[in-house]
Amino acid sequence: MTLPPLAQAAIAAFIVLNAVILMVAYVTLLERKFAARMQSRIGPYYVGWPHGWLQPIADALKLMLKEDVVPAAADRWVYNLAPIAFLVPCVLIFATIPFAPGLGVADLNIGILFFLAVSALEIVGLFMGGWGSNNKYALISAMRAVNQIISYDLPFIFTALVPVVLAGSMQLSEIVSAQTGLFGWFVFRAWGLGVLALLAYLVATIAAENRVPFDILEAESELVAGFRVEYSGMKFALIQLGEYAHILGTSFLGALLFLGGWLGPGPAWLGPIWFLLKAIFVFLLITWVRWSFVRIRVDQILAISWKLLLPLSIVLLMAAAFAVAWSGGARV
Amino acid sequence: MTVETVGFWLVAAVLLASSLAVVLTKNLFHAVLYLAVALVATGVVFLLLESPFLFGVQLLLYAGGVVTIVVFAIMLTERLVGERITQTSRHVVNGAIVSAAVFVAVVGFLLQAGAPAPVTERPDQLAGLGRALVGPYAVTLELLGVLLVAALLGAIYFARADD
Amino acid sequence: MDTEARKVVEMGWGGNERLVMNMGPQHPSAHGVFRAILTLEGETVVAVDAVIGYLHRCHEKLGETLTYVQYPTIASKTDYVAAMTSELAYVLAVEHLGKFEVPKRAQYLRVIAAELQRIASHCLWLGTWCLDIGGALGGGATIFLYAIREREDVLDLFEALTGARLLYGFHQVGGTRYDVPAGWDKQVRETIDRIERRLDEYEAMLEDNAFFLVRTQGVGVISPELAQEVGISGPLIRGSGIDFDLRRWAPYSSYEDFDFRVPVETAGDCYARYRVRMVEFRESITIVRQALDGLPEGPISSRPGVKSVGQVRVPKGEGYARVEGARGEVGCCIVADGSPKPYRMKWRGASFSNLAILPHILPGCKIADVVAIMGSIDPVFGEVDR
Amino acid sequence: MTSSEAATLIRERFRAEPVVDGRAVTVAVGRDRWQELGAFARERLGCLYFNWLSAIDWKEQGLEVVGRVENLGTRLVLIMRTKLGAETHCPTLVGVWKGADWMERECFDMFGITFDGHPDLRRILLAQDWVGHPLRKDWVDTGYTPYR
Repeated sequence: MTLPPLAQAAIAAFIVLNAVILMVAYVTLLERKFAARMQSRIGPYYVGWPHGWLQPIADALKLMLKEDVVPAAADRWVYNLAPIAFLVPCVLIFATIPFAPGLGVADLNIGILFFLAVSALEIVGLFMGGWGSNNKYALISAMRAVNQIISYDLPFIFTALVPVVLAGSMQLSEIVSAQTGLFGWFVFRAWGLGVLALLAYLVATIAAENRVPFDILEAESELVAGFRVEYSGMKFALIQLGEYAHILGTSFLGALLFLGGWLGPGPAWLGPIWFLLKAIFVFLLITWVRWSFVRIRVDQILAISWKLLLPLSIVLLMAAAFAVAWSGGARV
Repeated sequence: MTVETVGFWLVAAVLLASSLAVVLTKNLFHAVLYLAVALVATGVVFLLLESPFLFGVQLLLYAGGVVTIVVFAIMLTERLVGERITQTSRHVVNGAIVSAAVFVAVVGFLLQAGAPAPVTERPDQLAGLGRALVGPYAVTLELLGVLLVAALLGAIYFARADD
Repeated sequence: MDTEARKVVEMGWGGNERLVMNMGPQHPSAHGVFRAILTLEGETVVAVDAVIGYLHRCHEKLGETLTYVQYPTIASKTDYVAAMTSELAYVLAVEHLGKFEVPKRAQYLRVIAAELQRIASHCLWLGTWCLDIGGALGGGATIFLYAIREREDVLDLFEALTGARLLYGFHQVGGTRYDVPAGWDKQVRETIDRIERRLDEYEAMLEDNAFFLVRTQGVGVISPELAQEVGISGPLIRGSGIDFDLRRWAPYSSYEDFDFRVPVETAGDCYARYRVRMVEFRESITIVRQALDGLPEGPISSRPGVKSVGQVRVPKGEGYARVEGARGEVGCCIVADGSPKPYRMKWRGASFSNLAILPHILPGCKIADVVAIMGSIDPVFGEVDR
Repeated sequence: MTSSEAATLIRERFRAEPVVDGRAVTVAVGRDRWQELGAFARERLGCLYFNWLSAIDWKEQGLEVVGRVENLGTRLVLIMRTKLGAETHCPTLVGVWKGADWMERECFDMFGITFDGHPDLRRILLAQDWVGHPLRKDWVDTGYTPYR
């Protein structure tokens, strides 16, 4: 019996959604363990034997039991909807990611465009939270968010387009299949352009996700917790979930665009595992940066974007286009 | 009635409601949020019309970009402390007349055009679009780009500090 | 509208495009309970009103109601991060007034305690300052945890020496209360050797980090003129190019016996203050080594067995004693009238004067710089509010 | 400049008798010459460093304001004193040293001395609505006092 396509997509979406949420929970544990190693401590240890395996579940339970505080002067509708408006795009980006050939919700022919477009929507939820809280810290944070998103969306898009140009397709599965062969990953190709593009992609990713050193939105030493300062309980959990889902999503995209996705030695069923490992590698790179750098100032962030990253990413994109054109469509 | 039809009417209802809310709500910030909903709904209409590329562009440029910039403008101009600027819809009658005229024109156009030909086979629209943009419409595209850059420069000129 | 906010409006700071933002009293980077009312124009601070006093316990009044024997243990509660030095200031003032002798061994022990305290205090400063500029959920936390590890080691030493980890009651009029326990000097040497090695790591981690440099260099510049006028002291004034260190300037407790360097930086920014403190770490370590090497034998107090609260009396007069604490000049002025209690006691808290620089250097900074500058000043609010 | 030279200069200018103790010079002037002494200390004696300022309540004899300034180059310390007598007003030194700002506010807070000309004389350590000045000798603490 074959189900109608809509039902199939719905089932796939259900599975992916739950897998993503579970993965996000355990990615937080991974990050905490990793950070603990960097800081010569052991990290979460006591909840769940061995090594605190139940910590994320305990965190989630705790957050659900917390009191849900709504500030008296808050713009109630906006305030309450903001976590959802923030979470939905962050989870939706997984819709186009294929985890193996044919294994995914929807392998759109505009896959990467969909990803970029949907992740750009995240900002709406963010400034809904910043505005709706009626809190000055949150408001300043939302202003910074708008600043930062305007500055970093363009470099993010341009660097993500480099593999598109090299592969000649916006479909994510096509991009992966263009990376087959020994040293076929885009990070090794196009005479070093790939490495540069990956680095630029990582920087833009960190900025677009508001992670240290670009986490001026959260900036807890200045703005306490930024746009989420008034959120508590489950709403806070939703925002955290969205944030980590976004990070995980961009890690998957990075692995897909530059590191060959599910390509790797071994039989085909190992593909998703390879993919997961690569995504976690990208994630750990971002985490490594997070726990070693100090935060930089808002004007310095804007300067990095407009004076360095944006020109660099445009040049990279142009160079990739010229390389493809020069070789007359052959593999670069 | 197919799923697509139901979806269309649903989206259409959301689109209409949010568009009305944009002009009718008093709170300027809420108006922007409704605008975001309307723009996303428009994107979904494109998706229902089987043009995912336009959907993506709609989301990226309008919902992601334009709304962001509008919010930015509000945050910069509105008083951050004290009372908020409220939206005043003063010319309701004039607006109604204009929108009625536009409605009549659009309906007339649609009635004249007749039913579209059923889509039988879907070529790769993306490649076609790309070729069109760098082929026959290359000059138009470039001119548009120049226009936008000029607009940007103008905006910077007007927005610069007075010193 | 409370008084401060009203003042902001009256002074015309609350214009249309300006935002008045409260930083504190409960704020992650307030280092205690400190409230800065910032008037912002976008991200830039245009005016600041510092509100202090949340931790005020009227130590000067306490000093008048407690006897010379009782007060030293309370004195440590002014600067609770560097309790050894604030105790020392009070005790020195009483000894100066009463012309009490202090045995050489006690003087050396005081130096060892003060310098270890400086190391511990600077460890806390380094950690919290990096938290401020780096974020509790970022690279700052990494340095913080490293620095706290070192501070804990030093506190272990104090625990072995006095039995307490934060407020010691180590000094008393005429000497020290405790002698070193057996094997303590070996433990001290091991600890300071370890800290000296790790300082290199921290310097490598911070000074090779471009983000750290852009956040600290050229930020919060204090000119030498302003530094003197406001009366800041300690690492702050040395970061502004003025060679003012009381251990050299007016040696007390046998500091003239030791060979050490007073670091001076001329830039006057956060980075200069950071460099001064990093060098001070090392200088403190060398002083502790010298003092341990030359620790004389003998009694630890000229007035052993002082127990009764009224047993110390000083003649009528005025005495001022000043020590170089971890944050600068900790001074204690005592006016005595011949009774077992001071007639008037004045604390010159280093942090109070240091914090007074804030309104002069904050305008024109970004919000993010405010926390970097605050952290580089290293105020302890127990000492600001007293 | 040594302390004896400074003492000579002060003696010539203010007709007051300074007390010299090592590097420290103590001089008492009248309230009306307080600002003049400050400006003199800064300009002539080079005492750029403002250390602290406080007051003492001498009960019947009234309040006395004490300030300590230093010349970091020559290591000269000048302790300036002025008796206010029955008054609680004193000219401000903020125009001479910026550091006097907070110190005088604290002094106002604790002793109720009004520093005339101070730009922003508010309470600093105590709450704005606090009644009384705790370091005055006539201030009575009405609550539990732990030590007698």
